[in-house]
Formats: sequence, C-alpha cells, structure tokens
Amino acid sequence: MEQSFLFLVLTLDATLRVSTPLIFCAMAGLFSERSGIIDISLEGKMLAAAFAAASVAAVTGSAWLALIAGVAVAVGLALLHGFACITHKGNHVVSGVAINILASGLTIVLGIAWFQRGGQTPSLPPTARFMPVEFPLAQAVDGVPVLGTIYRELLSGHNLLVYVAFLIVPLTWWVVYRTRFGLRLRAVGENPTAVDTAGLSVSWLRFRAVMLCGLLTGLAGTYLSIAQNASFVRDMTAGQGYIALAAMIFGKWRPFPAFGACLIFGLLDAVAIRLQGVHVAGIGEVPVEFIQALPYILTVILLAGFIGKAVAPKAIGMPYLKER
Amino acid sequence: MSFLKQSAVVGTVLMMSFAAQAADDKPAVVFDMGGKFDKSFNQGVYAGAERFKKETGVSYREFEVTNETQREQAIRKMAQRGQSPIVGVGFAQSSAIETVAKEYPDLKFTIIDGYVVLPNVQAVLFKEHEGSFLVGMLAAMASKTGKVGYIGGMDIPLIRAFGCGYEQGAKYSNPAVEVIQNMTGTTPAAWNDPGRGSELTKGQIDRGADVIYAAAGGTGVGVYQAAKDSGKLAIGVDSNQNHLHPGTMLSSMVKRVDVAAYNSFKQGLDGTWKAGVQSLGLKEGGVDWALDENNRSLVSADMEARVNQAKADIISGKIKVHDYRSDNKCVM
Amino acid sequence: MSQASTTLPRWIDIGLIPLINVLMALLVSGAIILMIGENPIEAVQIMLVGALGYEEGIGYTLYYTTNFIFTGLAVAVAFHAGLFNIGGEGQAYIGGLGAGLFLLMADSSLPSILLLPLGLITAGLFGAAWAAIPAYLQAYRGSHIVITTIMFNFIASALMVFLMVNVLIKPGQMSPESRVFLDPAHLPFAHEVFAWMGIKISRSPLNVSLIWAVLCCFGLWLFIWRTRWGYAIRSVGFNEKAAVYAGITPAKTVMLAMFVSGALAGFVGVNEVMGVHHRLLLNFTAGYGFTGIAVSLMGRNHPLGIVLASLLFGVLYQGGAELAFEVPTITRELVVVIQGLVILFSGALAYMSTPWVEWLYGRFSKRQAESRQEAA
Amino acid sequence: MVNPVTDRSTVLPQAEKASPAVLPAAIQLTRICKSFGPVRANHNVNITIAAGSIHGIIGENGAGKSTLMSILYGFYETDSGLIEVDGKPVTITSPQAAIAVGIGMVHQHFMLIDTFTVLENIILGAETSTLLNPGLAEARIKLQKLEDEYGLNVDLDAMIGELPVGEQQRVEILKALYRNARILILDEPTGVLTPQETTQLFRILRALNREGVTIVLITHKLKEIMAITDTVSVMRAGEMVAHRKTEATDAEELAELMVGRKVFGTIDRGTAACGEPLLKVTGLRVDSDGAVPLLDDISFQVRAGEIVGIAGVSGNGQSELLEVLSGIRGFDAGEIMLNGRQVSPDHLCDPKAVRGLKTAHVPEDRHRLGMVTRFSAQESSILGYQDSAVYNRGPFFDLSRIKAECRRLMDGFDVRPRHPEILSANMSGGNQQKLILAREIDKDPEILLVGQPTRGVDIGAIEFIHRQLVELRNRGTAVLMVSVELDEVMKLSDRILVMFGGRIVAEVAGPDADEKTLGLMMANAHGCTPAPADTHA
Repeated sequence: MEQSFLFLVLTLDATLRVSTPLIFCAMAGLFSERSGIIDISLEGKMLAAAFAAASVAAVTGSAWLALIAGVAVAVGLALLHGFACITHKGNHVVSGVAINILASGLTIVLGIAWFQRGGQTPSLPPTARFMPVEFPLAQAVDGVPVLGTIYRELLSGHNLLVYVAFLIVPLTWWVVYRTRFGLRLRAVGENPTAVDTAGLSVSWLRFRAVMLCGLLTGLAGTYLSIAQNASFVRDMTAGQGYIALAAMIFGKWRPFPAFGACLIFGLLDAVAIRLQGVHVAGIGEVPVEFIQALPYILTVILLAGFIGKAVAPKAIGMPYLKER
Repeated sequence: MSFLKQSAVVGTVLMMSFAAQAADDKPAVVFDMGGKFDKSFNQGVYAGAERFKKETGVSYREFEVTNETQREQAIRKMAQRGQSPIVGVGFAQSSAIETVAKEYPDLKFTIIDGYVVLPNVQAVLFKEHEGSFLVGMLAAMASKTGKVGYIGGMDIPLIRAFGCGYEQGAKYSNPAVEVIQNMTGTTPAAWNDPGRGSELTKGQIDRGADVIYAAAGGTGVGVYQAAKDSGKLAIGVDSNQNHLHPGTMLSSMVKRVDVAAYNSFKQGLDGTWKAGVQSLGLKEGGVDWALDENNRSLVSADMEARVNQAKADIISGKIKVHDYRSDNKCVM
Repeated sequence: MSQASTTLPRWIDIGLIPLINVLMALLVSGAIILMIGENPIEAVQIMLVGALGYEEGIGYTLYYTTNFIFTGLAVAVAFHAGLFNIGGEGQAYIGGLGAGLFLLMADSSLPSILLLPLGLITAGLFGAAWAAIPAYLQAYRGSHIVITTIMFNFIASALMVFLMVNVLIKPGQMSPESRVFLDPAHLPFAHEVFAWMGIKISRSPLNVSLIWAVLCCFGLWLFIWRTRWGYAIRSVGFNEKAAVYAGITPAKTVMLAMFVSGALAGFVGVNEVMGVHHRLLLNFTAGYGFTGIAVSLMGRNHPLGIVLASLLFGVLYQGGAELAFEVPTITRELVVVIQGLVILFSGALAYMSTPWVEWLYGRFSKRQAESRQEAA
Repeated sequence: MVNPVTDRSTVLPQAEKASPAVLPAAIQLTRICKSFGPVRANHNVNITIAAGSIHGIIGENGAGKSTLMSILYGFYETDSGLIEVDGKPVTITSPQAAIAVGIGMVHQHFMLIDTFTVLENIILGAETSTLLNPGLAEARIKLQKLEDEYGLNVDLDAMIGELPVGEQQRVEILKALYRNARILILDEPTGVLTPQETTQLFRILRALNREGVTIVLITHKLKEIMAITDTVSVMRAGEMVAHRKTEATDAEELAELMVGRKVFGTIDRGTAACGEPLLKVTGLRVDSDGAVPLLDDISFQVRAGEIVGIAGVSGNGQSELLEVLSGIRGFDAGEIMLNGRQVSPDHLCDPKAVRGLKTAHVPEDRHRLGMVTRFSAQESSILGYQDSAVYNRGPFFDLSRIKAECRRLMDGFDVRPRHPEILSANMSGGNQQKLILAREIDKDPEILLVGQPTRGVDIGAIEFIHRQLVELRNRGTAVLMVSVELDEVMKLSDRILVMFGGRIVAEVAGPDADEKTLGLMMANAHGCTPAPADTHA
C-alpha cells in the first residue's frame, strides 16, 4: 500500500517534469492558432530556443541571460513564421515544416562551428541552470503520512520553469477570456474580416499572437536545455512539439482542456518509462518499441475516437485577403 | 555555361591534386551516423585518430555518413584516392567495407565493431559483455538497495549485449540483485535524447535503483546528470567518463576503440598492419573498467580486489560471460 | 496569388519566380557558409563538380533524384486533394518493408521476371496501406491528417525497429539487418545495364528504379489531368462542396489520393531495398520523405517541375556529401539547412518576390513599348 | 463647398433640407480612380453626398459600387482622386481611419462573429479598457441608451449565431452608432430581409436620418431607391453616369441608366400545360443538432410542364430542401419520388444517383457548389457529369470532345468569352451562371431544381435565364425554383410555395400572388409554426 502510493506520487512527480515543455508548447500553439495561424513549428522553435539558451548559458554562465536568449531566438523564428504567413500569406504548414527543418539543421551546424562538440553544447554547472527549488519545511514534513509525501515529492523540488508552466495555464485562460486582447485574438481567428472592419489591424494582432507563441516555446526550449538537462543535444526535442500540438487540438483550442491533455501525455510517458521491461501478466514483457510508440498511437486513437471532428477556429490557416 | 566550364576546370585541378596526394600513405576514417562527437564509439575512434595525428604528424581524411547509401560511397571515395588504411566505424559499415575491399585488394581496410573476413580487411570486435560484466559487479557491490539500473540507447543487439553482460556481472556478485533495464528508444534519436535519459534515470531511481549504467551515447549525459542530481551513482561507457561528475561516477566501461583506430593507423605507417579478425576482450585490453582519481573514493579496496579477481577469471576462462549476440538471448 | 498570374507572363510565374526563390535560399545558405568561415563560391564549385562533374557523382545524383521524384510526387498528389501528407517518410519505410518481406519469402522460389514486378507492387501496396490509415481517419473520423501522418512516421519507425531487432534480423548478425536477397531479387544497377550494352560506366547506386520514377511522373500527370479520378481529386482539393454537388464522395477521394500518395512514397523502398541495399535495414529512408515536401513545393506540384526540383535536390545531396568530404568544417547538416531554406523561400515565401518582379516587369515592358514607339 | 464638381448631371444636394446651405457635403469624392490590374473598377468617379440626406447609389452587379464604398471605408486605396468628409480632405487608408472621420458601414455580408455575444461583437475594436469586464459594463450602458434613442431592440447577451438576420443587421447598425458614426453606409442591406423586415429597416433608417445621420444606401433594387432616398446616383461599368433627385426621376429612367438601354420587364409565359407529377415529396423531415428540425413535414409535388416557385426569407429551409432533393444532404423521415422512383435515406440519396434519375440541379451558390473556380470553363462544364461516357474514352478523358461540347454549350447559351480554356474564376457572374444552366439544361432533365437562378447576374442575363427556364417548362420539364427575389418568383411561377421555419406555410397560385400577402406569409404573420429558422444554413 505504502509502496504503491509512493509509486503513484513519484509517477505524478515525473509527469509534472515531462509535461512541462508540453504545457508551454500547447499554450504557445493555442495563442497562435486562436489567432488563425497554424503552427506546426512549435518543435523547431523549441529546439532553436534550447540551443540558444544552452549556448548562452555555456558562454556567460547565467541562466537568466540564457532564458532571454532562448526566448529571443524563439520569438525571432515566430516572427519569421509570421512574416511568411501573415505578411506574405504563405502556407502555414509549409512555413512550419521549413522552420522545423531549418532549426534542426542550423542548431547543429552552428553548434559544431561554435563548440566543436558535434552539435552538443558544453555541460553546464548548476549555477548556469535552473535548479530544483526546495520548498520550506520539505524535509520537516517528511514524517507526515500522505500529505507529507505529496508535499515533499510532488510539490516541492522542481525547478522554477515547472512552476511557471503551471501558472501559465490560468494566465493563458485569463488573457484569452478576460482581456481586450483576448477578445480580439479570438475574433481574429474566427472572422478576420470582421476584425478589420472594426478598425483593428489583423496583421498586428496575429503578429502579437505569434510572438506570444514564440515567447512560450522559448520557455519550453530553455527548460529542456538548461533546467531539465544540462546541455543542448542535437534534436533533443524529439517530437514533443508535435505531441503538444496534438494535446492542444485534443483540448479543442481551450487552455484547461489542453492542459489536461498535456498531463495525460506526460503521465503516459511517465508510466511508460516505469512500465518498460515490466512483465505484464498474461502478455509477458511488452516490447520496448510498443511502449515507445504508445504516445503516438494513443494520440491517433484519441484524435480519432474521442473528439471526432475537432472544431478549429473558423479562419485557421487561411491568409487574410481583403475582399472586394 | 562558362561558369560550369570553369568549375569543371577547378574540379579537374582538384582531382589531380588528390591523385598527387594519394601517393603518400594516407589513413582515412569513415564515421558512422552518430557522428564523431557522439560521446560513444565514434568519438573514441576520433580520439584515437587525433592521437595518431599528434604523435606522427600525419594527417588523415575523415567523413561522417548521413544515410545508408553514403557508407559505401564514402569508403569507395577514400579508396579511389588511394587512402590506406581506411577505418570504417560501426557494424553497419561491414557490408560496405566488404564490397569496396574486394574492389581494391591493394588497399588496407579496418572495420571496427564489424565482422568481415577478407585478405585485406582487419576486423576489430570487442567483447563489451566482458567489460560490462565487471561494471555490473561494481554496481551490485556499490548498491545499497540491491537494485541497479541499465539504460541503453537504441534498442539493437549490441546494446542488449552490454545490458546482458552487466546483468550477469551484477548477479555474479550478488545473486539477489535486481537489474532494471530500459532502452531509450527505437530510432537513432535514442542516442541523443538526454531528456529521456534523465527521466528514465529518475524512473529507475524511483523504483529503487541506486547505481545506473548507461550505454546510450549522448543520452548518457542526461543519465549521469540525473544520477548526480539525485545523489546516486552512474557508470559511464566507451571512453573513461569518470571526470564528468567526479564523486558520482562509479566507474566507466572502457572500450578501447581509440586504441583500435590508433593501432590501425600506426601499423599502416609502420608496415606492421595485418588483416584478420581480432576480438578484443579483457585479455587483449580491448575493454576494461576505469579507476582513477575521480572515482577512487567510491571504490573500496575490497571491491577493487573482487573485480580484478573476476577480471582475471574471465581472462583465464574460469568465468564465461555469455554474449547476447551469439544467439540473441541473454542467458544467465 | 491569382493577381500575379494575371499580370505576369507564364514564363515569369512558373520559371523566373521559382528560380529567384531558390537563389534566395542559396544566398542565405551562402551567408551561413561565410558565417562558419568558409568560402561559399568554392563550396558551390565543389558541390557542382561533385554532383555533375564525373560519372560516379552523376550516378549518385540521379540515385537521389529517383527517391525525390517518388516522395515529391507523393506529396503532390495529396496536395491536389487538399491534403498535406507529411507521412512520406513512414510510408517509404513501410513500402521498403513490404518489398523486403516479399523478397525474403519468395526470392528462392520465383524467377526475376516475377520477383521484381511483384516486389514493386508489394512496396506500393504497403506504402499505400500505411497512408490509408491516416486517410481513413481524416476522411471518416475527422482527425487532422498532418498530425496523424506525423504520428505514423514515429509508429512506422518503432514497428520497423521491432521487426528488425526481434524478427527479421539475420541470425548471428550483430547489426539489425536481414539476410541479403538472392541475386534474382536485385534490380539491375545502371552500370550493369550499360555493361550489357557494352558500355562501361562507373559503379553507383543508380538503378532501373529511375526509369520507373520517370514512368510514374508521366503516369501521375495523366492520372491527375486526364482522368475522371484525377478530376475528382482536384475537385475535392479546390472545392469540396462543389465536388459533393458533382456526385464525388470526398471521403473516398481522400482515400484514393492518399492511397496513390502512399504507394508512390512506398516506391522509395523499391529504389533502396530492391535497388541498392538488397536487404532490409534500418533508416534507409534518411529523410527523403520530408525532402519530398520541398521538392513538391518547388515543382509547383507538377510532375515536370518535380523532376527538375528532384534533380536540384539530387545535386544538393550528392554535392553536399562531396562538400562535407572536402571541407571538414562544413558538416552534413548544412544540406538540411539548405533544404529548410528552400522550403521556406519556395514554399512559405513563394510570393515574396512577386511584387518586385511585377514592378520590374512593368517598368521593363513600358520602356520596351516606349522604345518601340520611338523606333516607329 | 457648393457644387465644385462640374459633372454634367450633378444635383444640388441641399435642395430641400432645412438649412443645409451652410453645411459642407458629408462626403465629396472627386475623380476617384481604382484599377485592379487591367480592370478599371472605378474611373473618374465624382459624387457629392449632402449632409443629413439619404443618398442612394444604384447600379448593376459589377458596376463598381462596392469598390467605391470599400475605398470610402479604407479597404482599398485609390489610385488617384480626392476624398473629402465634412468639407475636409482626408486620406482613408484603413477602416480605423474611416471610423475616425465618422463613417460607419453595414456590409452586405455581416461582419460578425457567430460565437460571440451581441455585446462582445459591438465593442470589438472599440473596447474602453484593457480588461474585458469593465469595458463590457460601460458599453452596456451606452448601448442601452442608443437602443432607446433609435428604437433598435436587440438582446445584448444573445449569441450572434442564434439571431435571425434582421436582428444581426440591427447589431451591425448599433456597432456603427456605438463608434459615433455620423455617416452610415449600407451595402445591399435588404437582400436577406423579408419585405416586412425591409420596412422596419427603412423605419430605423429614417429615424437615424432624423437624428442627423447621413445615410448612403447601395442597392440594385429600384423600388427601394424610390421608397426611401432623397437623391440617387447611378453607376455603370465603373463610372458615375447620372445623379438625380429621387422625386425628379422614376424607376424606368433609372433602370435605363443602369443598363444603358431600354429594359423589358415582363415575360410571356403562355399557359402551363401540366402533366404527370414528376417530383413528389411527402412528409419530409430533416433533423438538426438542436431541438427544431431543419425541415419539417414538407409535402408538395411538381408536375411536368410546371414551374413551382418557393418563396421565403433565406435561411428558412429552402437551401436544405434543395440539398435534400438533389441528394447532397440526407433526410430523416418522409418520402421522395423522383421520376417515379423512390428515394430513401439509404437508397439513391446521393447526387450521382439523383442525376441518374434525370434530375438536374442548378445550385444556389454557384461559386461554392456550381463550379470549381480554379477549373477551366470546360472542366467546370462537365462538373457532375465527369463520369459520363460522353466525356471519357477508356480510362481517360476525351479532351477534344469535352472542349467541343463546352463550345457547343457556350454557343447555345451565349456564354462569353467563348473560350473553353478560360479560368472559370475569370468569367463574369452572369456568364458563369449561364454556363451552369447550359450544362444542366443540356442534359434534357425531366426535373430541374434551381436555386437563386439570377443572383448576382446582370439584367441582360436575367432576362435570358428567365426565358430559358420558361422554355424548359414549356417543353414539359418539372421545374422547382427557389429564390429570395419575390419579383422573380411571382414572374415565373405557376404555383408558389412559401417556406418559413423549415415548413411550407402557404401555397398560392402564381397569378393570384401579390407581394404584400406573400411578404406576410414569409414573415409567418399567420403564425402557423413559431419555429425559428436555423441560421447556420
């Protein structure tokens, strides 16, 4: 009993860590897509940000400067996406694919040129990273059953960005549903012509949305390379941007459901890691490959079965052309 | 048009200069897809080649393949230029080496981690299971929980062989020990996923493991970091990685691919190069465990003695370590 | 978009502007080469000579071209139905698996004349089947095909590793590869074919798949523009409601388009497994499926354009390998960067230069008209 | 600023108003030019709109009215020319600039967001605070005042998507007023309204006008110009061809100015020679997601040689009815007989099968259904018949045959330009419609379903299309026509069915119909079924 409870808490604890980049990216995607800009380049922006953050942290030794660099690079790529999709009315998916490929190549080319470590950045000392924050009294409450364990293992002992990710969700909700900007954001994704005739700039609104998207993917990338890990490694995002996108769609473009989906994917991953090599009664050892593929299979099943036809913002993916 | 012509001229000039170079004894190396900075065997080969260059002043030509087809292309290109010996890194290059070596019987080829029998091919294999056996023993002895972990990179037989040797060693030292094994992934991305490595490590630690051995290329970085962050022990692989985190790196399973590459180049220069299959185990010094100032404090004299005893027993044949690759099974 | 085509002559719209886009991509690539301290002009020369300067190089270039034609066509046919198939990679993988499984089973019992066409068909069918699942989910369950095809790339990879490591691996072999097929199951190499004709050319992986690729181009052109099925696909792509009105079932058409798309991607497996490696192995797709997106975009989804774009990418790949060979500081990932830039400039920013070209063209034709007037 | 324009027919706008002589014109446009590539949408347009007047701008589709208004509202920039508002030259480069100088616009297609409430829609872009809630509260107070002032009643908390179009239009007007518009431009405002709703709209407009709002009404309906405006300007082919005081002109003169030649208003239908019922519908029902069915208990029949017109305000189920009959949409209950064959939800209920029963369909929305605008004309000319043996030879299209057939259709229906390879999008609306009609009529259908046969079509083509429909009926085809143009329904139909809320609420013999009673029926003044229509359609 005690043992399985601890297992549960620790699994949830891992869930928090694993789902953090997903949450950042899902919220990032939400801002972008609510404004009508499809963004499959969450992956690429996160990767570029991870590289930038790790590079700056390695050179300056400052986690905060690294954070700024990561965010700046991701916002830069977001602006490129905006330049293609908003200014030049390019195809959103194509632009996203281009950014993903570009990021995966450029991070390595520059990494090799700068650090001569085959695309990897130097390992960071704790001072150049966001390290786990120990809550007060975390050790003291250790003796308290259940609650103590939850406090010590689950709530305390994560790095700053994990907590930020969990705060970003209500903040996103508040911005989208409770502010003027949010109203306009939702409007521009549904009917940009209406927004234009109301005297608002469709482009500027959408640019602000993609910049927010860049900001959040920047946080996600920074988390990956200098908080969760201690260096950048080539292609370290490993498809998480796509999973986040799937989570956002699964959450029907709404903050809390998308957050829930991120947690489900995170939990899945955490459980999968713990189930690997475990013998399941009646089946025997589940092949590793199956466990690895499980999140992807599950995404497909969830998208196909549970939400059926997802209702996207009406004007999503369509360039805004003034009509006669 | 004129531009094309011009570049054709440049090309011809380049070709000719290559031909001129080819007269010299010029070694070459073709790295596998992980790239020469994979923190694993490619990097080991790179280190060996660099050492050769430093000591002899003879430079070498290198190439990193990006897809399956390029292996043969790269090796043949080296051969066309008369490079020799040509070192191919990784089992996946075996068939390419085999093909090209037949076409160029006068050149010398070395395949590391691969098995090719030809009069002009030197195949260097390693008994990773023997080295892993030793670090498995270390892990079991250092463990307080009676649980040790193994994290592999991409799920392929070679990596399973590491794990299998490790498990045998752990069980040899403490039959009651529990070995938790995880593979990072099923694609080459698994060699470069420290995030997942870190999570797997934390998962294993949560399940009670307190010594974790990683044979996972760049993913290992995440493993060692996570072990350090949790105050647990980790074991490095391929090169001596003890220096990464002094104090929490219990040891490293050293696989001397660097020596293999260095020897091949050096022997080529000296004229002592010989074809044939070499299987380098503990006996030949091809694999070993690492003990230096960085992990001295973690290894007690007793541990050291027992491991060295086992090492001697393996060399003498008293202990037989099963190789997963021999029958694709891990037999204890 | 339509404005561009109404004011500019066709040769500018489908010739000059794509060329400008590629040049811009190469220009930025050049800047990146400069940034890492190498000479871009020299790099271009090495690339061109490496890709087109000698027989073996040309062989490799055309071998890559073969793959890009298949994946480019695969992306294009889906595009015509309004679908974005990012799953070419997985479909190519599974197509190769199909061909491999068939040949492993049958290479000792059937003659070449049956083995090769049946292997080809199996590859196509496997690729098509792998594409059919996301297609079904899109058509009947409303799952977004971009997401599902990406997921299917990952799943294909996992499936392949599972089979190679646990099932198909040649016993006693350490690398996850199947046994080599028997000789009758090998597609003839180009140098072999030429040798039969008494012409000696250098060895290269180029094989008769290229002919099949060219045939596929022509076939796809006929299919898209000359048959009622192509008509249905384009109707659904342009205007799904009008298609419904016309008695075309979008769901079935989506299935058809993706089936063809998957089959074409699957033929990469023919080139790789039957033509080059003669065994099943991991990762033979090497990103060709993703490059197909760039190829299709550059080729404006037209078979002829795709052939040209495939050639360009063939040059980039082979020349890029050569470049990495010659210049150690330039790594293989530079080709990935160039590829990303080409997709960006030819795809997402395809119309960036249009206003400028229009302006220039306007001035030019005006001046021409003036001088003509003067002459008269 | 009195009459600075030396146009031959400029009227004195300040004629009858109380004391406007000192007031500058609300809007004065001088020599406005705007081209799209080679197309001159506006050429040397001059117009003066007096402050406090109701000014009509009339012209055929494509005459350049909407372009002109888009210029005024900052959607397009002019190539050349001068815009003055209240006597001051202004440059209007964005809707924001237009709003700033007091121009408000009610677009033909409403600029509303279905998933927002009325209140949210109105304040969008004119919010007073960064946070939403205080701004909403403030706006609510101001809007209630506006509603009272002008008698515009709208539930501020209703979801836009659930409101009838008449109310949506009122939201649009409120939106403009909320932004302090002093000049209100309405672009084809009555297209979607019942005659009663139109009357109500005009009442509102007069009330606004009394409060000093200048109103510009853009329409192609002569009757409305005559009913409400003070002054009227006529556009043709991108140019202003005349300015008149409304009381000094009449519908005939305006029509002539619009078309550029004499127009014939009537058509000789002859008498109906009705035969067998070819189309029979009994108890047809189509459920919707909500509680109210889209179509409910529809029963009627159409006999050979008869045109049955369906009148109704758009969105009352006519579109769905056409979709069901043509096989595009399934149905939940009832019985349909086409040409003696029973169609059931799982049998023959798809467009291909319906075509096989010799039933042709000219859809309501030709851009979205009738053709693929990115196809060539010849490709569009086989839409729906692409599988026919005529156009195929073996697995391939018989391209020369397709081209020849297309040319034949173009000849027969005077489709211009007579060029089968032209992009469908590059044909004018009238020619597109003629091509679709040609395609469908050419197959000698026993039954023709036709929706909005002349929507967006210029007057010349309207006559032609009407003649074709009557001719077809005289040849013995059963024609079912849906149109929101009451005039058209009355002119062509032998019998008229009136739809409201997804039901048929009345049937009138063609010759007995008059606009007033039909209008009342369309608004369901008799109260047969109180069900609101589904506004999604």
